[in-house]
Amino acid sequence: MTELDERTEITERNLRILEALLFASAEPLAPSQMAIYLGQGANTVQLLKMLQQRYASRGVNLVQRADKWAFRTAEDLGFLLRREEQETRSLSRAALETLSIIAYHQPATRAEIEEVRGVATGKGTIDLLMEAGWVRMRGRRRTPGRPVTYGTTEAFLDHFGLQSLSDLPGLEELKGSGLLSGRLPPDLQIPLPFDGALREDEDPLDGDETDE
Amino acid sequence: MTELDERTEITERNLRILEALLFASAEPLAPSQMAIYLGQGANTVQLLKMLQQRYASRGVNLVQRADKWAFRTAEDLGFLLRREEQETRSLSRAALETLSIIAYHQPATRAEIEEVRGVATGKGTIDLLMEAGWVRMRGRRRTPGRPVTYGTTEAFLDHFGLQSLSDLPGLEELKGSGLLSGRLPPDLQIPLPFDGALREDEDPLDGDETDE
Amino acid sequence: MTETPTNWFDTPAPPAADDVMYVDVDGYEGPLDLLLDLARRQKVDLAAISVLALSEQYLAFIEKVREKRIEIAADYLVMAAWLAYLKSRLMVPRAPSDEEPSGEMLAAMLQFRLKRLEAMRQAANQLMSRPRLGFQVYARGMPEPIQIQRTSLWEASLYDLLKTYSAQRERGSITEYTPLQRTVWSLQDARDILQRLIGDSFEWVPMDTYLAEYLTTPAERATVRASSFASSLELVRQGKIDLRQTETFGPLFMRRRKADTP
Repeated sequence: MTELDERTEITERNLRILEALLFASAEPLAPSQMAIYLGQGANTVQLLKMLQQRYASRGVNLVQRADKWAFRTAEDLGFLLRREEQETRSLSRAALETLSIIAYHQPATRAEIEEVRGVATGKGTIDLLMEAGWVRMRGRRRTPGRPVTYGTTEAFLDHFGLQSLSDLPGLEELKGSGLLSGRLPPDLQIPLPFDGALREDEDPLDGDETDE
Repeated sequence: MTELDERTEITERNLRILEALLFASAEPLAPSQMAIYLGQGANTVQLLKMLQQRYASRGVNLVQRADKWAFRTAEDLGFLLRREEQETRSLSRAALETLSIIAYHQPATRAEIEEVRGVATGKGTIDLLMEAGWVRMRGRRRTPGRPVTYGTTEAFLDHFGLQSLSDLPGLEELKGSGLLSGRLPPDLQIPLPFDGALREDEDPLDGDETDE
Repeated sequence: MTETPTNWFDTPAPPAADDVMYVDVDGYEGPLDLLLDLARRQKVDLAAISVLALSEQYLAFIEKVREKRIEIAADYLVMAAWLAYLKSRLMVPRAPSDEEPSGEMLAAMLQFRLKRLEAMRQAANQLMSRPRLGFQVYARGMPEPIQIQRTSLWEASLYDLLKTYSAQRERGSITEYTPLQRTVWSLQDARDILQRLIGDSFEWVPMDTYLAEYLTTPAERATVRASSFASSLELVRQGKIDLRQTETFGPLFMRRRKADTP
């Protein structure tokens, strides 16, 4: 067996393992969770990209959600697979608005959400979004009162089929028009949805506040 | 487009639909359940067999169960779905007390351990220490009832970074490090752990008692 | 900013009265939502909206609602006040010394907020119309869970081991316990002493003054005070002395009771 053959065989074996792992899980997996099963020296992300390519034209695609990967049915088949509207508990307009404000303005405090909506947000609205698993408490803003900051979760990305927050629809235009600015009127500084662990003006939550 | 091309395209499309259906279904599907999603005149079973062939060498296989079909992890990769996990846990106080008495007083019988502790020692505690690999049955005391004597193992020395049992600090060292207070009765003695195979008052265990 | 013609200054045709009439306040998510709806009725791009006209419509609407004596949330009234202020700023020319924000700035601010709210609504719609997991896109329907077998790895440090051992040896070795002997004033003693000290004094004297010589040993202070106090209550009950305290935690005064006072 030539060296090339051998390398191909190893790659194929690793790809099979990744396929099996990703098929078996309903939740997206991080490369680090899969790397332990691969042969030594395997480049997990590179292999995942190979696999993604192979499945690109199939009925099931390999997609990336934040830094995790998952198999999902192809988007273009959605019309076929669309199940009966099981969405009996559809989101209220208030919840939808709150979700998009958190998504585009994160990290956002409750006061900031209310500022955009021009109306007080019932505590239940954010709770509902947290219960759905789309919104989480990120930390605390380093301002008087240390208000909790909210952001979106990985499940949010997965649910809406986004690879990262930069894929949020219309983000570029919003950024361009300065509408994501917290301050009025159009400010020079245009904050983008912040995805990192904690921004410089955020403190971590106190221990007992992180649920999950 | 030639007729052949067209046929190929229709086949590919149907295969994609089957892939997505089988992937997303919560239970194995019968061909009749899938046929309604395919183009008219499609031979569902033939398509399923094609798909089965394609996935035959992959990490996930299309398998037939009775007359229903489902994706399943390739059998040779089943090991991926079983995982052994080690979790580190700290010893309970009772276990730690028992272990330390066994270490210093070995060979020690259960009655002797209880005498030092001042409370009854549950069987579970010693079992746990044996399971952890730190304590072993050494022999039987040559006294009425022939109680089992316990001692420590090599793994015990390993874990606590001791070369030998004589490395366990004695009375003066314990006092010097502040672990023992100065206000102790003058007759308090810290025993020298016995390191040998069997002490003169010990009999070997009966053949079937030595595990491992 | 003042140079460019601001088209929200232009007064458009006033809205038809009934346009405002059938607006139902219950359907709105706050004043900004109401304003946004009114703005849409101008049927122009938000950038080209007349803020002045908008303010007038809003104020007219609130007026209508109040005439009907319909309860209206404070939010709406706050916005009405702000819009009235905005209107005045837009109509009154700005004095050079004026420190407050110009009408144009306030109008731009309102316009920005309306645009931002509308943008967030559009974003929410766009989000919801994406192929969503569980609606158009699916995860594996039969996930094959990983079976985990857990084995415990025990953790303890040599320090823990030694500390535990020492602690229990120490516990087991201290068998002799001699309780500390304390001098205790019996109630009878305290009573005798108090009666002797008070003697025939009809003056109010603090208890601690009487007991001064007994309170010098710190160890005995508590028992002296406690027993003396308890005894003094008994003496009061027997009508032999009077007690008085003028403030909480203040000194306790005592004196002999005169036989003839009730």
